[in-house]
Amino acid sequence: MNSSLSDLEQAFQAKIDAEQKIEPKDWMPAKYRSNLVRQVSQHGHSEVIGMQPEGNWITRAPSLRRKAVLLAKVQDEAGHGLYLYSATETLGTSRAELIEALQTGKAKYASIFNYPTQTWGDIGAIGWLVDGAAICNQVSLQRTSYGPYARSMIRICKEESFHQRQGYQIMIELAKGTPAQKAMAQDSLNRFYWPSLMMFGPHDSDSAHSAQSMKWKIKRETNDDLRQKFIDQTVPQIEYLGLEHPDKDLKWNEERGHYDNGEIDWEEFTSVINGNGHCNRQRISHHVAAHEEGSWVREAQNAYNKKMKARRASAA
Amino acid sequence: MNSSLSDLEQAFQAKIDAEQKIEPKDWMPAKYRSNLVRQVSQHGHSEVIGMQPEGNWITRAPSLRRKAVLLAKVQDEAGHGLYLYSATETLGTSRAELIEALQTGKAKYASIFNYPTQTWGDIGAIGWLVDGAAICNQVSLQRTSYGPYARSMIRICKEESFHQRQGYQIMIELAKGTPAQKAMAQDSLNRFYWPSLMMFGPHDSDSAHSAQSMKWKIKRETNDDLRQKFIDQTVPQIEYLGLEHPDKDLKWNEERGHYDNGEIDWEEFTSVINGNGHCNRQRISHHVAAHEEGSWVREAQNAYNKKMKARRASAA
Amino acid sequence: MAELKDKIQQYATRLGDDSLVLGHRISEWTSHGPFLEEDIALGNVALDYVGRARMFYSYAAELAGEGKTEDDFAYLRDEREFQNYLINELPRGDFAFTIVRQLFVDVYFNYYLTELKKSKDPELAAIATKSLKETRYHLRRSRDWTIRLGIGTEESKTRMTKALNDLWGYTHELFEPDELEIELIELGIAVDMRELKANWLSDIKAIVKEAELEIPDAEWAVRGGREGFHTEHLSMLLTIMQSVHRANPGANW
Amino acid sequence: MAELKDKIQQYATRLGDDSLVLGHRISEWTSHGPFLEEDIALGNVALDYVGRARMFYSYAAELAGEGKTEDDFAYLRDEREFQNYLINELPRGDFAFTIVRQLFVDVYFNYYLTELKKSKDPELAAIATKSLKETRYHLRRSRDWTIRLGIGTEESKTRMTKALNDLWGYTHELFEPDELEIELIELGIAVDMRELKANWLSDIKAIVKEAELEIPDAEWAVRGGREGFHTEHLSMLLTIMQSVHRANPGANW
Repeated sequence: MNSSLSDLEQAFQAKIDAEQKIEPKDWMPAKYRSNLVRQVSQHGHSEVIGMQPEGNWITRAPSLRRKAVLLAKVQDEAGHGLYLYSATETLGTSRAELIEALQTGKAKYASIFNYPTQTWGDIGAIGWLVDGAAICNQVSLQRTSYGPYARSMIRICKEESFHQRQGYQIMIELAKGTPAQKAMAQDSLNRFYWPSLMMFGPHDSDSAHSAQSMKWKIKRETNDDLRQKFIDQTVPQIEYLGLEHPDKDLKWNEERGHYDNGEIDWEEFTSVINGNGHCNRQRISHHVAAHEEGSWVREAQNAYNKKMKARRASAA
Repeated sequence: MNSSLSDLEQAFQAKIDAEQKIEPKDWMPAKYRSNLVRQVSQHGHSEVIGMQPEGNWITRAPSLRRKAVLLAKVQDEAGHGLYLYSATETLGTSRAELIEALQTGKAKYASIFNYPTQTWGDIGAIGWLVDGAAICNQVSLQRTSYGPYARSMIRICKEESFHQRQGYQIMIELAKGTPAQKAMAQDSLNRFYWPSLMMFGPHDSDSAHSAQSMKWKIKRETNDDLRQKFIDQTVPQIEYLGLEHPDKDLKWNEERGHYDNGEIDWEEFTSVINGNGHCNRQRISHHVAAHEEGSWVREAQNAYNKKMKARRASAA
Repeated sequence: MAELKDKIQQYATRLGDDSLVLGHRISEWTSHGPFLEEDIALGNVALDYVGRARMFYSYAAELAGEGKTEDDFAYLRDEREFQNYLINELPRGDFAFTIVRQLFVDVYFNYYLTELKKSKDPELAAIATKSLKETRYHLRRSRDWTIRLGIGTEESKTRMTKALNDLWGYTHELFEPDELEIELIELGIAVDMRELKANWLSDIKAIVKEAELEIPDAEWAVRGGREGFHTEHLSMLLTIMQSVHRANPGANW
Repeated sequence: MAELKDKIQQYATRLGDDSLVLGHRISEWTSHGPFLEEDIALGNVALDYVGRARMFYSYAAELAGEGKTEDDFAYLRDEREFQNYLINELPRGDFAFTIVRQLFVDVYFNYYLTELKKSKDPELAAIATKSLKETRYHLRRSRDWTIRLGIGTEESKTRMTKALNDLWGYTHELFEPDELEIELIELGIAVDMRELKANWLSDIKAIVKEAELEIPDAEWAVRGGREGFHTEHLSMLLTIMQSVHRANPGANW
């Protein structure tokens, strides 16, 4: 049995090494499955919880065009949440289990959403920076080894880059707008830049799951590589806006062909993840409240379906 | 027995004719009691429900001074509600019964509060016109035959005339303000003028309870006389504001020494009372919701008092 | 002629107000839906209404000239200038309230837009054509939900009954054109819903019956939307909706 | 010297922000209280806080000069400029939440204002003197209610426990002066609450114990009010509070 498991594992790894996709019905190591469930569901929860900070400004969007764009964006996030929850369900974890894990804190979501959206500028900064950072990660995950996950990433990436452009356009309007608008843009950039860098996770040297995940191609690039990509791409964008870069230590490194960045405040990162963000409790209690408020609807739907089935049966 | 009841009634009426006050422990005809409960509780309910349309603008009052004044005013209304509920309690009707009668629609409140406050100007118009009309009525009721009621009227009148001045001051600021403010003042005057006239109730010829109430001195002046007083006093106030009078048919009647007014739309009056106002359902459901939301607090308070009593008893 | 243009502008603005205010209310469901699929569906409906508002306002802006835009209509008019029907401004309530409101409004718009497609004003007719397809989708949804919730559980039935009762009195003014609209009806521009009330009522009755619910026999009716005589809910909606725009006069977004 | 004046102005503004934002939250209870007597009492507390805000802002306006008024501070500053502690801006919640917040804040102000009475700035000292009497009355109320609700019923105990848990993490920043405040503390102008945290804690513990409740052992703490780094609740509060004032630039009221 042991040797046959080992055979299975070898065959599994060989398939991955050959860049073939693993599909739901394929054999997979328990740890591959659980790592994947953790990663995909965390990604799904991030989409779902991410609806809240942006939803906070739908009713106040300052033009009808922006209102429509923001509504569509948040709706897309719900859609992404659905794709990802479905991908997790193919791994044997039900929607109800997913929701419970989120609400009890067993599952995580991107800690960036523990930061509050304080002004309209934050909607621009989130679209530009947060979605931008997410895309860096997601582009690499289009080649992830698990088939359903890779395919949802392909769909999601297309929409996310659209969102990023829309966020950046908000920033352009603000940055070239009135002095108050420009100040709003700078302020949002200042607040969201560093947390965006933290979205890539700890330094590779401190990252718990990285090595195994890279080997299984659940992850395709390291945290630091992805972060570097994001830092590099953001510099000219900030310049184009005519805003000040929040990282005062940022410097072009000719040799590396990359920007060297100032130190990231990992204490803040840990602190916010551990419950000291402005919105940790709010996000979860909002989700719980909406879920509870909706329970009678879900029950009614189930009851209706049962009644209809019974009526059809007795009519037959 | 019949003759002795009749003796009691005669003595009762004689006392009233002599302008002596009836006190809670005095004998009174059942109908006197029930008329009084109806009138005083309706008055109390009007104070309580009246907190809602004005409370609607506390969070948006456009200056800190106005915010403080409005808060104090609405608080006074709660106080008036309390005096009047207490006066009703002296007649043997409990607070719980009063609240139930209000919430089930058995008891009425001033129908003017079924009109919505749409703008800040409405806060001015309510203070000036609605409180103004209330005062005309209340001044006469300071001499009402039931002691506790008369005494609460004296206290209430003092505060109400203060409120009326404050409302009028809002109108002055608006009327002499920007064009938008002046338009706001005119609009609020237009919407609240006629409903204020209706506050005095139907014409004397159509008033159900008037004759008996006058005899018992539960009422001291007729609806039409009080309304005339209000119409007359309001004309120079509108002139001073430089606003247009909403009654296009208003004319000075030299002979009567009063203004003749245009026709009051009694159909609207009846319609609003009967449930077609903008806020009839809202006012009651707001009251019910707050009352239900507070039930655990009231229960906790009772439970605490019981527990303390029991502990003191077992300690003794 | 100039005067007619003003009247059409006002008519288009009213239709824009109906759509914007209702779209705003539905958008308040974002992240509050009973499950993720419903968040998406409600987002869709909200988007359709905001889109519709933009078309009506853009047309009104075009008629107004003077460089006016759709946003001037949405963000710079006061409570008393909004002329939406009251049913659209009521707070979102629970899911039953939202579904019953949508049912009433969707059946209504199904007739309304079908008529407006025939308007002699080609712009209004074009907007109606684009919007009618959406409304048919909305109506399928609100009809299905009405039936599911009417038949579902005791609680869902109770909530639907309450929603029907709470909303019924706001439907009457939907069928009562004022002078302006009567004039435009006579010119073949505006829709005459007086004639279609019977159809609306019979559709609603059929759906409500299928849902094993009952039409309220309450006789109250609240009116005033087309005169800018609103409930206390609209001003708070506008306070919120217009806040960022108004705090930055003349800014672009 | 000009610089010191600016610092005192900012300090007074912060104290005004604390009072206004909390007063606003309490004022939201109007007509929502559990019984009429409580509506009156809550109205009193709200009034005291609005009054206090007016005194602090008026002093700040005086220091600012240029014809500034209290209303400029309340109505024309943005979310990021408000520097109230976060605990004050949280939504009113249920009655338990309001009572626990008041308990925390009342015990705090009892110490704070006692110290501020000794400020070398005579205006601040005078405001503290006026306000302290009110705070003592508030504290009696919040203490009594804490005990009543802690001991009352299972439900009231559960709600109070939840409120203690939900609020605890917002108390820490109340005792953490920033650079500006440390400078003013050293000049004998501002209050140093670092030294009084132990007293505050011991009072709270005593009351909570008497109420048969428990101090949470949760370790989270949210900070940022004095830097204008607010929860999502403040911007909506300001949206509403400032709406009429901002919609009519330059108007008098």
